[in-house]
Amino acid sequence: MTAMLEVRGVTKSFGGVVAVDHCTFSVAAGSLTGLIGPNGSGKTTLFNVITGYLPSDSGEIRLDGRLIRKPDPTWLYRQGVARTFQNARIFPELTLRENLALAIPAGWRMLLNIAISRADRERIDEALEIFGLSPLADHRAGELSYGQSRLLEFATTLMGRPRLVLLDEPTAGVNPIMIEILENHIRRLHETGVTVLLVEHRLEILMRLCETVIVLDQGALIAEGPPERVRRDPKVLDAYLGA
Amino acid sequence: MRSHRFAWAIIGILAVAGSACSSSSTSTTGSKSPVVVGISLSLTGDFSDSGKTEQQGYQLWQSVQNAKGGMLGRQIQLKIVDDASSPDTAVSNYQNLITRDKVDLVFGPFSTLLTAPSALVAARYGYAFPDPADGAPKTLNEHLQNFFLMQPAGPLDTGLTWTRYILSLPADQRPKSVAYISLDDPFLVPAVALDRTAFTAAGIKNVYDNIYPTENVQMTPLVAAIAAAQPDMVVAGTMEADSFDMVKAMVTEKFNPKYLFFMNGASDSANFPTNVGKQNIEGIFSALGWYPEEKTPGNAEFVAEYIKKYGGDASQISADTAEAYTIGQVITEVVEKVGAIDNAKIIQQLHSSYWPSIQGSLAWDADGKPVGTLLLVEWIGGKLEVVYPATDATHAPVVPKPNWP
Amino acid sequence: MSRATKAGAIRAILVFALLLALPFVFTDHWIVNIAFFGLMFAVLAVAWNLIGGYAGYIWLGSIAFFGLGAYALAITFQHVPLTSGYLPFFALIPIGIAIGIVSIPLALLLLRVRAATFAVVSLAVLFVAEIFAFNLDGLTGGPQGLGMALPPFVVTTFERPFYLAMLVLLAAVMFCSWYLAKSKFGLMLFAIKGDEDRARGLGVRTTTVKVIAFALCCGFTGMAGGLWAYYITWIYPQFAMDPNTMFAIILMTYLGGKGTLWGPVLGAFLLAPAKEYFAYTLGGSAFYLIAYAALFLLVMFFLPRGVVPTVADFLARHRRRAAVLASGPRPAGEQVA
Amino acid sequence: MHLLIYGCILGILLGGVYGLMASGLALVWGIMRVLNIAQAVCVILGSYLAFTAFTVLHVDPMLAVLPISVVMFVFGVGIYYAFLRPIRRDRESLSILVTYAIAIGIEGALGLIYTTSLQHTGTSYATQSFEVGGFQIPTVELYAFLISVAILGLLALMLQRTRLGRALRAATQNPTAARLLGVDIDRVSAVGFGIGISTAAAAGAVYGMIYSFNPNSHYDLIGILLAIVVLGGFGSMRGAIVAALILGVIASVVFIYWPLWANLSFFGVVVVVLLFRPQGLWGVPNWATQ
Repeated sequence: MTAMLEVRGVTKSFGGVVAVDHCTFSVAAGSLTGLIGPNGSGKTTLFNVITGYLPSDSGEIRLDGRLIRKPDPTWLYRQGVARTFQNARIFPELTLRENLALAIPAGWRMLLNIAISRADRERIDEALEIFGLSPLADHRAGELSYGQSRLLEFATTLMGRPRLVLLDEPTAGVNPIMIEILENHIRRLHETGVTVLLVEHRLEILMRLCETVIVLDQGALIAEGPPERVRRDPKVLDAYLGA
Repeated sequence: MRSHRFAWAIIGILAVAGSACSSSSTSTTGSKSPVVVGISLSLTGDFSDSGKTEQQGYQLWQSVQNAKGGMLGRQIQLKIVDDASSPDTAVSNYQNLITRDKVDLVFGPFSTLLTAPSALVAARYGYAFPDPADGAPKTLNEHLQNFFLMQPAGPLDTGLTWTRYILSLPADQRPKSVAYISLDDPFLVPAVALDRTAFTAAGIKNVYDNIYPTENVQMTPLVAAIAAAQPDMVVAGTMEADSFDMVKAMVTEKFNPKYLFFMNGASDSANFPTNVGKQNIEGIFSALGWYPEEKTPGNAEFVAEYIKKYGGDASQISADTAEAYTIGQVITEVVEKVGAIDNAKIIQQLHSSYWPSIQGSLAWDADGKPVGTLLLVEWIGGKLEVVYPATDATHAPVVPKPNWP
Repeated sequence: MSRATKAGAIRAILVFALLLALPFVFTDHWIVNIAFFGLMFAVLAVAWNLIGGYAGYIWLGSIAFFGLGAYALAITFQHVPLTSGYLPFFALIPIGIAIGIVSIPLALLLLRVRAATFAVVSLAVLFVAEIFAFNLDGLTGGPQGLGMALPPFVVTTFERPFYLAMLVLLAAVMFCSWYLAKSKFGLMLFAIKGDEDRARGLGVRTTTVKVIAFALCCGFTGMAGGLWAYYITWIYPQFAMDPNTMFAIILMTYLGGKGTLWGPVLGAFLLAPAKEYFAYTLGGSAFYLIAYAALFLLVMFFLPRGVVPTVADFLARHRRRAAVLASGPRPAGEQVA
Repeated sequence: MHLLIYGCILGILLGGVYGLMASGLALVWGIMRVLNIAQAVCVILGSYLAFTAFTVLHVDPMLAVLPISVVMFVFGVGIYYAFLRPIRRDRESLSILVTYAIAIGIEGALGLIYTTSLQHTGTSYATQSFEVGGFQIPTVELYAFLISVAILGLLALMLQRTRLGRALRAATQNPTAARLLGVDIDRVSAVGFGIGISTAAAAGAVYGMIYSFNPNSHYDLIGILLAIVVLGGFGSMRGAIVAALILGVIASVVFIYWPLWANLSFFGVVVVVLLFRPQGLWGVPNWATQ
C-alpha cells in the first residue's frame, strides 16, 4: 500500500506555544485513518497546515509521494484534497444548490457561464438526494439546522470528486441520530475508494470507523496503529486520563 | 409584484421632480418686482468662514442700497444658496439660479476652486460674473468675457508690490539673499514665481526655495531649514493661519530675517496680532487692496454701516466682506448707467471704463483681470501702516526688521 | 427565459426607457443637471457594489480611480481642439479599459489583506493618489487644477449629451453587474463575502475572482470620472478624489441594498438629488454634516440590509401569507427535520 | 547634517504625541475589532476643549489634560453603548462606516460651535525654546512629548498591574477565552473604548498647542493614525508607539527637505509594509483560521 499523504517533522508554533511538534505520520491510499487527541492537542492546527491554511515552521508534506512546497487550499482542492471544518462552514446567504454548485471546479471559461448549468444541476440534485436535502434545495443555507449544515458541508466537500478527504470533528455538536447518519456517509465514502483522514476526540467513534488511528498529544505524535492496540497503549491512556 | 413597485418608485421620483419644475416656472416680471440676485456661497464645508464673511458683504450692500431705493427703483432681493464648498453643487446651484429661478444677476462664490467651473456656467448663459475673491491665473487663462475679479489688482500682483518696493531701494540697501517659501496654492505659487523672476533679474541671490502642503504642517523644521540658508529676506507665499504658524516658528527658532514679507495673513489686522502675539508683529510686511481708513468712494459709509449692522470696530472688517460689497456697489452703478438689467450690456460696460468703488477705481483687461495695484503695508508701532507706494503711504517703511523681543 | 428573468428584463427596460425619456420630457437645464449627478452616483455605486457589495470588501479607494479617469480624459483633451464634442465620450472607452488594466497590479498588492486592514490600506491608496494629484503639477496642474477643452454643445440642450452618455455607462455597468450576479463568477464573489477561506478550500480561485471584480469596479469608476471631468470642465485634486464622496457612494449602496442589483441605483437616485436639492433649498443650514451623519447612522442601524432587500422580504412574506390564506390551512410539511 | 539631526529630534517629540493618539486606536481594535475612524476627530475635540479651557477659564492645556481625559472617557463609554454595542454582524467592516458617521457628526457639531476658522491654543510658552547642543528645542513640543510619555506610562502601568488591566489584556489577546474566564467583555469593551477616546483627547489637548486646527483637520490626521496602526500591527499598542516614533522621524526629516512629500512618507511606508509583512511589525496575521 502506498502512502497518499505523508507528514514529516511538521512543526508549527504561535508565539511561544508549540501547537504541532515534529509530527510525522502517513495515511495509506484508500484507508480510513483516525487522528485523535485531547482538546488543544494540535489536531486542527495540523489540518490547517496540511491544507495550506497555515504555513508550517518546518517539516514537509507529501501527496502521492510528491513534495508540496507551499500548500495552497485552492490548488489542493483541484488536486483532489478536500476538507471540512470543526464548526461546519457553509455559505448561509446562498441556497443549498448554490453552495454545492460553488464547489464544482470551474475552468476559466466557465466563469462566465450561468451559476448552475444543466450538467451541474444533475450532479447537485444527485448529491442533495443522497444527503436527504432535496426538499430544501432552494432554501438559504442559513435556514438549516446545525446537523443539516454538517451534511451540507460534507456534501459540498465531495463535489470536487476528491481522492483524499480530511474531516475535522464531523460529529461535534450533533445529535446521536445525525451522528449515525454522518457515520454512514463516511463509511460509504470510504467504500467508493476515497481516502479519509478523520479528526475526532471521541475514541468510540474512531473505534467503530477506522482501520488506523494516530494519536497526538501536545502537538506530538504519541501512538499509531489499529484502534484496539492504540486504545491499550499506556501513553494514550496517560494523555487522556493523566491530564 | 416587486418589479412594478420599483417602477412606480421611479415614476414617483420623476413626478416629484416634474412638479417642482412646474411650480418654479411661475416667476413674474412686473415692473415693480424685485431685482433678484443669485449667489452660491460656501456656508458649510471647508470654505464656510470666508463664505459667511462674503455673505455679510452682500447683505450689507442689499440693505444699504434698498434703503436708497434699490436698483432702477426696484428692491433688491438676494437668493443665496449653499454649495457646501463643493464644485458639483456650486455648478448645480448656478444652473438652478439661472435656468430655474431665472434670477436677474449672479454674483460669484468664494474660492477659486468653485469660481472657475461656476464662471463657465454663467458664461454659457451669457450672465456677467463679478467675483469677489481669488481669480487664479488659470481661471483668467480661460479668457471668459463675462468674468470680473472685483479687486484692485490681479492676484499675482500680491508679491509685485513688494518687488517694486525692494527694487526702488538703492542697490546697496537692498537685501543680498532671499528665501522663497510658499503654500501649495493655486495663486500663491505663481505669485511667488513672479517675485523670484524679478529678484533674480536684479541679482538678489536665491538661497532657499520650497513649497509646503496645505495640511498638517510642522513649521519648526521648515523654518529651521530656511534659517540654515541665512537669507537677508524671506518672501512667504502664505494664506492665513500658516503665516501665524510661521511667525511663531521663527520666534521659536530665533530666526530674524532683515526683510520679512507675507503675502496674506499678516495683513489681517484683527487676527494677526492676537494669533502671533502683539510683541511679535513689528516690522513685518504684507500687502492689501483695501483698508478701513482708505479714502475711496463710499468707504466711510461702508465702514459705518458695517459697524451699525454687525457691531465691532473697523479693524474687524474682513477684506472678503469689502470685496463682496464692492460687487454690489459697482454693479449698481453699471445697471443704473445701462438703465436695464441686461447682462450683455453690463459686461460691455464693465469692460469699457473705470468704475469707482470702496477699493478704489477698478478696471479690467479682456480676461477680467484687474489692472490696478495693491498697497504695501507694514506693522509699525503695533499698527498696520501703508508704506508703499509713496503716494498712498501713511508712514515711512521701517527696515531692517527689529529683532524679536 | 424564466419568469424571474422576464420580470427583471421588463423592469430594466421600463426603468431605462423612463430615464431615456427624462431629458426630452423635462428640458429644464437644472433638472437634467441634477439627473446627471444622480446617474453618475448610480454608476459609481453599482461599480463599487461589485467589490464592496458582492465580494464584501470595503474598498475605500475607488474614488481615486474616479479622479484618475478625470485626469486621464482632461490631460488627453487639454490641448486637443475638439472637432466633435462627442470625441471625448468615445475616448472614455479606451481610458476605462486602461484604468482597469492599471488597477490589476494594485489589486494584487491590496487584496493580500482583508476586512478592516483592507479598508485602511485602501484608504491609504486614496490619500496617496490625492498627494500625487496635488504634487505632480506638471501633469495635473496641482492645486491650480486642470481645465479641459470646453464642450461645444448648443446651450439649449447642453446637458443632454452628458446625460445620455452617463445613461449608456449606467446601462453598461448594470448589465455587467447583472450578468456577473447570474454567473458562476458572481457565485464565487458571494462565497468570498460569506467565507473566503472556505471558498479557497473549495477550489475557488479567490485572488483571480477578486482582482477581476476590482478591475471592473475601477474601470467603470474611471469612466464615470472622465465623463464628470468633461461635464464640469475643471478639476481639482480635492474634489476629484474626495473622501466624502467615497463615503457617500458607500452610504448610497447600503441605503439601497448592498449586494443587490438595483439597490445601489435606488440609493443613488434617492440621495444624490436629495443632497443637491437640500443644499439648494435649505441653503446655509450648518446642520448639514450632522444631518448627514444622522442619516448614515439611521441607515446602518435600522436599514442595515438596505431598502431593496427589506422591501423584497416584506413583499415575499406578504405574498406567502396571502397564498396561505387563499389555500386554507396546509400541513407544515415544507420543512424537513 | 545639523538639520537632519534636528529633524530627528523634532520627529521623536512629535512621534510621542502621535503614539499616544494611535495607542488608543490600537487598544480599541485589539479588544473589540472596531476600527475607530472617529479617533482623529476626538483628538480635535480634545484640542477644542483645551482651547476653550485656555481662552475662557485660563487653564493651561497641560493642566486641562486630566479633566479632559475624564470627560472624554465618559463620552467614549457613551458612544460605545449608543453606537458600537448594537453592531452585531460584520462588526469589522460596519464599524468603519459607523465611526465615520460619528466623526462627521462631531465635525459638524464642532463647526456649529467654533466655526471652521483655524484655531490655536496660544500659551505664553508657545514660542519659547531653549538651546541644547546647537539645537533650538521648542518648549511646547517637549512638554507635549513629556505629557504623552507620562500618560502612556500610566496606561502601561494600569494594564500591567490592575485587575482591569489584566481583563483588558486578556480581551485583547483572546476575546473568546477571556469570556470563558469570566471577563465581562461588554463592560471591558466599553471601558477600553473610553480609554481609547480619552487618550485621543489628551493627545489633542497638547496637539492644539503645536498645530493650528479646525473641525475638518481630522481628515489628515486619521490617515496618519491609520498608517501608524498598520505599521505597528493592528491591535498592538507597543507596535503603535514604536511605529509612531519611526513615522514621526521619517515624516519630519522628509518634511525638512521635501515638504510636499512628507505625508506620502506615511503611506509609502504602509505600502512597503504591506508588500513584505502584511501583519505589520508586531501583529499576527489577521486571517488565521479558527
